[in-house]
Amino acid sequence: MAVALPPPRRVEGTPRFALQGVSKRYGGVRAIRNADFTLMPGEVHAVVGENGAGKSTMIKIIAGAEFPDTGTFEMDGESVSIRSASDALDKGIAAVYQEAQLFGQLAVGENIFLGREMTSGSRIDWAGQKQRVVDLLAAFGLPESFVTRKVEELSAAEQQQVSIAKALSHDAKILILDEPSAILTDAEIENLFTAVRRLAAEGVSVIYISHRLDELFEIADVVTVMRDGETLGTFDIDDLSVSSLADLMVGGEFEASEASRHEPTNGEVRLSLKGLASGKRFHDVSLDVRSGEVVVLYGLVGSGVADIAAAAYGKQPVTAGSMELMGKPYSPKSASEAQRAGLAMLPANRKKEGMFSFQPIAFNISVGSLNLFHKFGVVMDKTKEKVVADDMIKALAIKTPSQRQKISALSGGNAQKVVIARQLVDKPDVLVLAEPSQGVDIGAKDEIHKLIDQVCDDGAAVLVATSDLMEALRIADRLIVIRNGTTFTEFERGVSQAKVLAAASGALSEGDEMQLAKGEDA
Amino acid sequence: MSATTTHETVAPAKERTDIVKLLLTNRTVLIIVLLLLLVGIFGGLSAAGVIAPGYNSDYLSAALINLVPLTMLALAQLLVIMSGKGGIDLSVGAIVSLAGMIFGFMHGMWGWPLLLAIIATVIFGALCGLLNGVLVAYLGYPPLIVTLATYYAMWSLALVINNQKPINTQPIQELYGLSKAVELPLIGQYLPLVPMGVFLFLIPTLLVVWFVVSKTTYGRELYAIGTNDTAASWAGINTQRTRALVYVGAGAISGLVAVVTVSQFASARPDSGVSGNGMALPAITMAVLGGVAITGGIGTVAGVFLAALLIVWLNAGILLAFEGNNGTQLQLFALGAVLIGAALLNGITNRKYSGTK
Amino acid sequence: MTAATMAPTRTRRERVLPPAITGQEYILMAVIAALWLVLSFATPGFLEPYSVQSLLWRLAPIGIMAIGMTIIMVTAGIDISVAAILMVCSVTIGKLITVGGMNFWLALLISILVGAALGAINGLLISFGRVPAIIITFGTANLFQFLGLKIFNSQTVNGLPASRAILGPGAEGRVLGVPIAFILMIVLVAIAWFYLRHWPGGRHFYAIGDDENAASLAGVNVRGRVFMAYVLMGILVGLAAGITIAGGTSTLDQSVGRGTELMTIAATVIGGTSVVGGRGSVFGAVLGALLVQTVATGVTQLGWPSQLSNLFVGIFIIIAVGADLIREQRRKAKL
Amino acid sequence: TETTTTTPSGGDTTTSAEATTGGEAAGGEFTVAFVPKIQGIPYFEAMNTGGKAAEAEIEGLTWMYQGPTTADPAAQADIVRSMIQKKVDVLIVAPNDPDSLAPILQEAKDAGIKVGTSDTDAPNSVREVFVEQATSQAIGEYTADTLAKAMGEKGTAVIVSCGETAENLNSWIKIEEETFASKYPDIKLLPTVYAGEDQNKATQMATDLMNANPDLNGIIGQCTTSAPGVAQAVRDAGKIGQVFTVGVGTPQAMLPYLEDGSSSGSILWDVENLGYLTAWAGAQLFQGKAFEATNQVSDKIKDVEFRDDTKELILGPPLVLTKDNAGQFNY
Ligand SMILES: Nc1ncnc2c1ncn2[C@@H]1O[C@H](COP(=O)(O)OP(=O)(O)OP(=O)(O)O)[C@@H](O)[C@H]1O
Ligand SMILES: Nc1ncnc2c1ncn2[C@@H]1O[C@H](COP(=O)(O)OP(=O)(O)OP(=O)(O)O)[C@@H](O)[C@H]1O
Ligand SMILES: [Mg+2]
Ligand SMILES: [Mg+2]
Repeated sequence: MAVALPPPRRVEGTPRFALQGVSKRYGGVRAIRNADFTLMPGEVHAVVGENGAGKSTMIKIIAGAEFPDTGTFEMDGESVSIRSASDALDKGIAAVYQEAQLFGQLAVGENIFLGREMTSGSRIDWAGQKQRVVDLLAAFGLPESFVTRKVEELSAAEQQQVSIAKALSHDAKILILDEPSAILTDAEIENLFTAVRRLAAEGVSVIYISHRLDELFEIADVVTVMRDGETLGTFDIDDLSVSSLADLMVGGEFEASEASRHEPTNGEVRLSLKGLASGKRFHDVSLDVRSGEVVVLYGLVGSGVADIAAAAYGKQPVTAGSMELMGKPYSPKSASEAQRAGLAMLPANRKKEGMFSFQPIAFNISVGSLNLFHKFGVVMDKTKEKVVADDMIKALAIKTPSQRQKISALSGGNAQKVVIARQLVDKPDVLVLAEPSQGVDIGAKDEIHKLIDQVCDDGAAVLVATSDLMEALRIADRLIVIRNGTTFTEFERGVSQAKVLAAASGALSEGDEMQLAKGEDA
Repeated sequence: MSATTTHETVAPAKERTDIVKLLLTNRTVLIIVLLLLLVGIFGGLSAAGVIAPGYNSDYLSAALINLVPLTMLALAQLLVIMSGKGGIDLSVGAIVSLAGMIFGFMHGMWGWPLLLAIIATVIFGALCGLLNGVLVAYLGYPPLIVTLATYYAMWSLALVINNQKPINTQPIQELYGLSKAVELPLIGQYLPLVPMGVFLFLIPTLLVVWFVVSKTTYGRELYAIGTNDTAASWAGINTQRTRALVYVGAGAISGLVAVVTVSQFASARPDSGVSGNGMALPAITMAVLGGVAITGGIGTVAGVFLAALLIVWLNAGILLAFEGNNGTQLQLFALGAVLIGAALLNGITNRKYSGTK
Repeated sequence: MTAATMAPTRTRRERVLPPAITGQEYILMAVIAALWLVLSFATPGFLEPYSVQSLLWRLAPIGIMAIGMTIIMVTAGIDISVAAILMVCSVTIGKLITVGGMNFWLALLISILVGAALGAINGLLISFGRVPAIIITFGTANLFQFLGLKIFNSQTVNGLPASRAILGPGAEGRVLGVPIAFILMIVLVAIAWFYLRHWPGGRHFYAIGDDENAASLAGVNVRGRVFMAYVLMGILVGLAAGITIAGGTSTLDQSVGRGTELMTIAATVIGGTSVVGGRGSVFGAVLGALLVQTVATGVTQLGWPSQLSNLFVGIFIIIAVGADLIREQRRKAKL
Repeated sequence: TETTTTTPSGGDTTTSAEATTGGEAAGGEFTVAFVPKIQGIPYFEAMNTGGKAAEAEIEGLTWMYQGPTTADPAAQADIVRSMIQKKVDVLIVAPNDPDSLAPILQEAKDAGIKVGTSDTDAPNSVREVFVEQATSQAIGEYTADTLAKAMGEKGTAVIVSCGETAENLNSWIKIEEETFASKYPDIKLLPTVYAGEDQNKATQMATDLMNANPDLNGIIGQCTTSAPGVAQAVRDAGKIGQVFTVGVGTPQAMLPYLEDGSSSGSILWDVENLGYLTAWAGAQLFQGKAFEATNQVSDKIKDVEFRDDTKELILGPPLVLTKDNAGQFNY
């Protein structure tokens, strides 16, 4: 428990924004207790903490999305009260929430200014609005054509960037970003950082929440650490390191398991893709996954990593090429077919494709393989379900009072573990995981990675699709870089971050790639 | 409110006993309480002679005859609404009419043996449901549209099939026996006579639906697609089949209700399921009152059954208590008030206890 | 009229918005055109001026109510109590004219106020009580019906004066042969269409239906908007009641308006409005109403058994909506 | 205008048979309950008025009136059941669905209640009397004849009926069709259409029919909602004098149309008298008095025929409402 705190950061001048003794309770849950938080003009202020530490709640209170039970606000030296989200916007506080707050059926161009449209007379000035939007999107390298696209047709990452563009469009004094990077690729994150630095230079205060501790050292000036709803303190980022920060978060010595302990046992080929293609999404994808090895597909979002994984699970139409599973020809039309053939998959979007929100944990675990819980062919075997659920909760160290708890009441990390558990019930021959640790705190992330190793050691073949480079490097036995929708190059374990990034972002030409890969073998 | 004010809603929440919380937040419990109050008050008033005498066990059990079709169709709605994606079935009443006529032909005109005719009618209802199911689940029509369309279509088919004449041949009229009140075995002599339909149709349907929904793996699939259809298909559930089947089930129940109504009316009427406000809207109302979430994934058989019972006995009481046109008009008022009242109370208290603003 | 309203939105500067006329609306126009063509050959009378005039007149009340239903459904709501509101408004007008000897226009004004009041009750319960619209309006449908029966007081309203000229279907109710009630509907549709497309307030209805929570975070006054939607519905129903009575019905009984809720919802949904909110157009809704009316009229004029008209209404609903579904699925598949 | 009546004395739950006799002991106090098809339409409310008139005049009679808000057999059955529960002495019903009511009337009889029907019969039931406004035969013929006369006995006619399943309407339609076929060969009758209990729909259908059949010159509005409805259509079309309508409509509702000629006549009977007769018949049943072949009911209602074989009590021949006499009725 006893972790030495670095010196608190020193404050000169009037804060842009300060809150004292703020508490918020959801029914029984004490989201934050008596939190203090001081934000100076022009600073990039990171907030870190484990899942459920209270980060989102605190910023939701600042942005007027939630009311605190107690506490006082000060803005530029005067005490203020924030009644609603629009009230906060008027005061110059803009936020990008963790859960994207866009309108799927409306065009991007409309989304960004919704709620404060530019008008000529009382009528919306589409032309003027469109112009502004185009400029904003340009900052993220998003094409003009986006203006007219429906948001629901964009990828999660593209949507995230649109939300950020929306927040930037406010010309706010305070900009709040809750886990903006969770689903962005490093290239996209760079665009984000440039924008953030520019704003900070202009005197805008930025609150930045992230589970990717390493990136904080690039962008943040100071960091506030939260634990169990309390604010531990605010420190200069320079007085900290990734490990000391992690220690503060978990309130103890945190040591990450050094890069995948497990030894690849090159068993028989379980899953193999041969020249696989799916419309415009990806083409000519060929790869083998053997039992006992972890193959990682890494690529920037839009590179089609997730789609390739989905194709193997029958959730993405295959337009060319073929697949083999356990040596047999394999062309699943649906997830259930894939499951019957012995392949299970963790979907990329936890909330949309993974969680049955208001259902118990046990429900969420058994639902993936109900055929295992048959009695007399039709009856649901609830005792077996309970046993399995309890085992999984133990095995995956899921933090919950009981298997009857609703999954919506779990933190993201734990919710993610439950959805993973669902895929393990049936002991699949091949386990496919898309973005396995997205938006999950550092502790949970490490546990999930250990879990992957373990599944692999138990003989399963594991295929991971991720856009998180750190994760890829950490768990891959073989790392396949996807670029422009096709397999670009392959690296063995231990390759350097720089090389992979170069390969993925295209700073690498076809030529060098071969000996690069060789270089790894040597 | 200002950020400095303290929330009342939080602190007391802790002190509240679980019973109070259960009563306020759980629809089924709330309805049980209302039910007890209702019977207590009306029974008392009636015994005391304040209102017309006779709000007694005999009357209440006689009133159960309406409970049979109403509850059965409400259960059909339970299945459909639970399946989510805007699930709703406006066509049940029309299916009752059409299936009733078919039954009239088979049993009343072609002299099919009763059991065979009943089975055939249920199958026919199921087929009507299948039409809805295929259009909704496989072709992706919005349920509201599909069932509205089939409601119109089957309604007019029921009319033309016997050029809008009811079928009331001897065998059909004898069917009234099925709705007669009977004495329960064993304990019967201590209890009032109960309409036979309750045993022949209602209780079996209740048991089957309860079993399917809460005991089978299919029930699990149903809750799954209702809670999150996308996640369900990622979890390897055949969402289309699961969804189509609930409409088939609803159709089958409607087919059975057709038999009930025919026996109750002692004639197969082309408009039996659509006369007045029809049977669909009341059924949906009962389901909703019983706590079925219109967004899918939430609902219990007990809740629906109790809701229907509450309304049937409430109506029966009102008829005794109020003379003339007043009585029948007040039934409307009571239904509306109970529905809104229950929904508001549960809604507010749920928010209060879960703390979300 | 369609050409007039879609013309400006074709231009580049407004490409932010979805096209002015959606696929569903094109399909409906095609289906209706086909029907009219067939009917004009099959029955001599169909294209007779008076035949068309009475068809258009009939369209007015249902079309006007469909405007309100569209807005409500765009916010992911629904109003089952429409029929009951129509009943209350009608009997109000009736009693005011016959018993109170009031002039029709004044009575119409009051009917609109009554409609607004009842709509406000729905709006309050839904937006501030925060109970799903379908539950509330199922409930208020019963309450309003009770209210209506009380006003009827177990009697029919008799001896409504013969001619409510201007809004009626008769000769006095037309300019250049076009029923004024129909023109009124077109004007209202055009206003609503423009407001929903080009005014912030209008777009906010779509935002709410799309994601209520996101809308309030974006600074949209969600409760106020939702409340307004139901009040507006009430107002339009009050107006529609006036038109139906202007139809010259000499008597009103308590069955007045029965079934209107399903009719209005049908028209709206056939018109391409999404049941789950966020998508819909008043223009489509009117086309939906026109389709239903055309089918019903067609069956009678063809001399087919009138009991069959519902069958055809059902079939055409499936056809019209199905065509768009297939189109959508094709589009999604391409993505 | 609600019926306020005192229910039979207090909370005793002895079997109704005793209750009844007990009632008689108490100076012939007795209750006649009438359950109409639907409340709030002038026709049945007028019967209610007649019934209340009888209540005032007939010694010991208490008149009870309660009807469903929609013409729904199930809802009506509930009310009948509640009446049985209230242990009324006489129960008279205008059934929405004769077949469904027969068994319930049996239950009433078993409970010691005297039962009858009025306005619409439940033929194979245990009812002891059917109070009939006029024979279907007479109504059908009157209607057909009146229209034929207006049409000059030639042209094309159509019947706009209401509920597709309404027993009595369908029986009248049958007679009308027969009458046209036999007596008026020059009149072509189009297939009947059904507008439900909805006046606007009747107007629309009549309009469509006129548009589709230019030679159409006669329309029958078969019930109290479609009678004014079809007349309205003729008025709107400005075809008064070319297209003639006849209907079964209540006086006040028809008056404006009779006056401007869009309706050539309305076939009806004195509905208040029908209500009175119903109450009177109830009294007879309770007091166990047999009906004569012709009965003198009151100074307004004389020579009422009773058919012993069918147990039908017939108010008399229908009357044809014209602009001259329709004004005399206040319903
Ligand atoms: N809507 C809610 N209803 C009930 N409890 C809530 C709600 N939102 C948050 N909580 C509680 O408050 C605690 C803090 O939630 P919060 O979202 O602030 O955590 P967080 O730090 O953002 O976690 P994460 O890193 O997973 O986003 C949670 O652990 C949860 O128990
Ligand atoms: N309805 C709820 N009831 C209880 N707790 C909730 C509820 N909604 C959210 N929470 C809590 O809020 C916290 C954060 O949840 P949130 O939805 O903000 O992010 P998350 O996706 O769950 O976590 P992560 O940041 O890892 O993605 C979780 O700890 C969860 O327990
Ligand atoms: Mg958070
Ligand atoms: Mg979170």
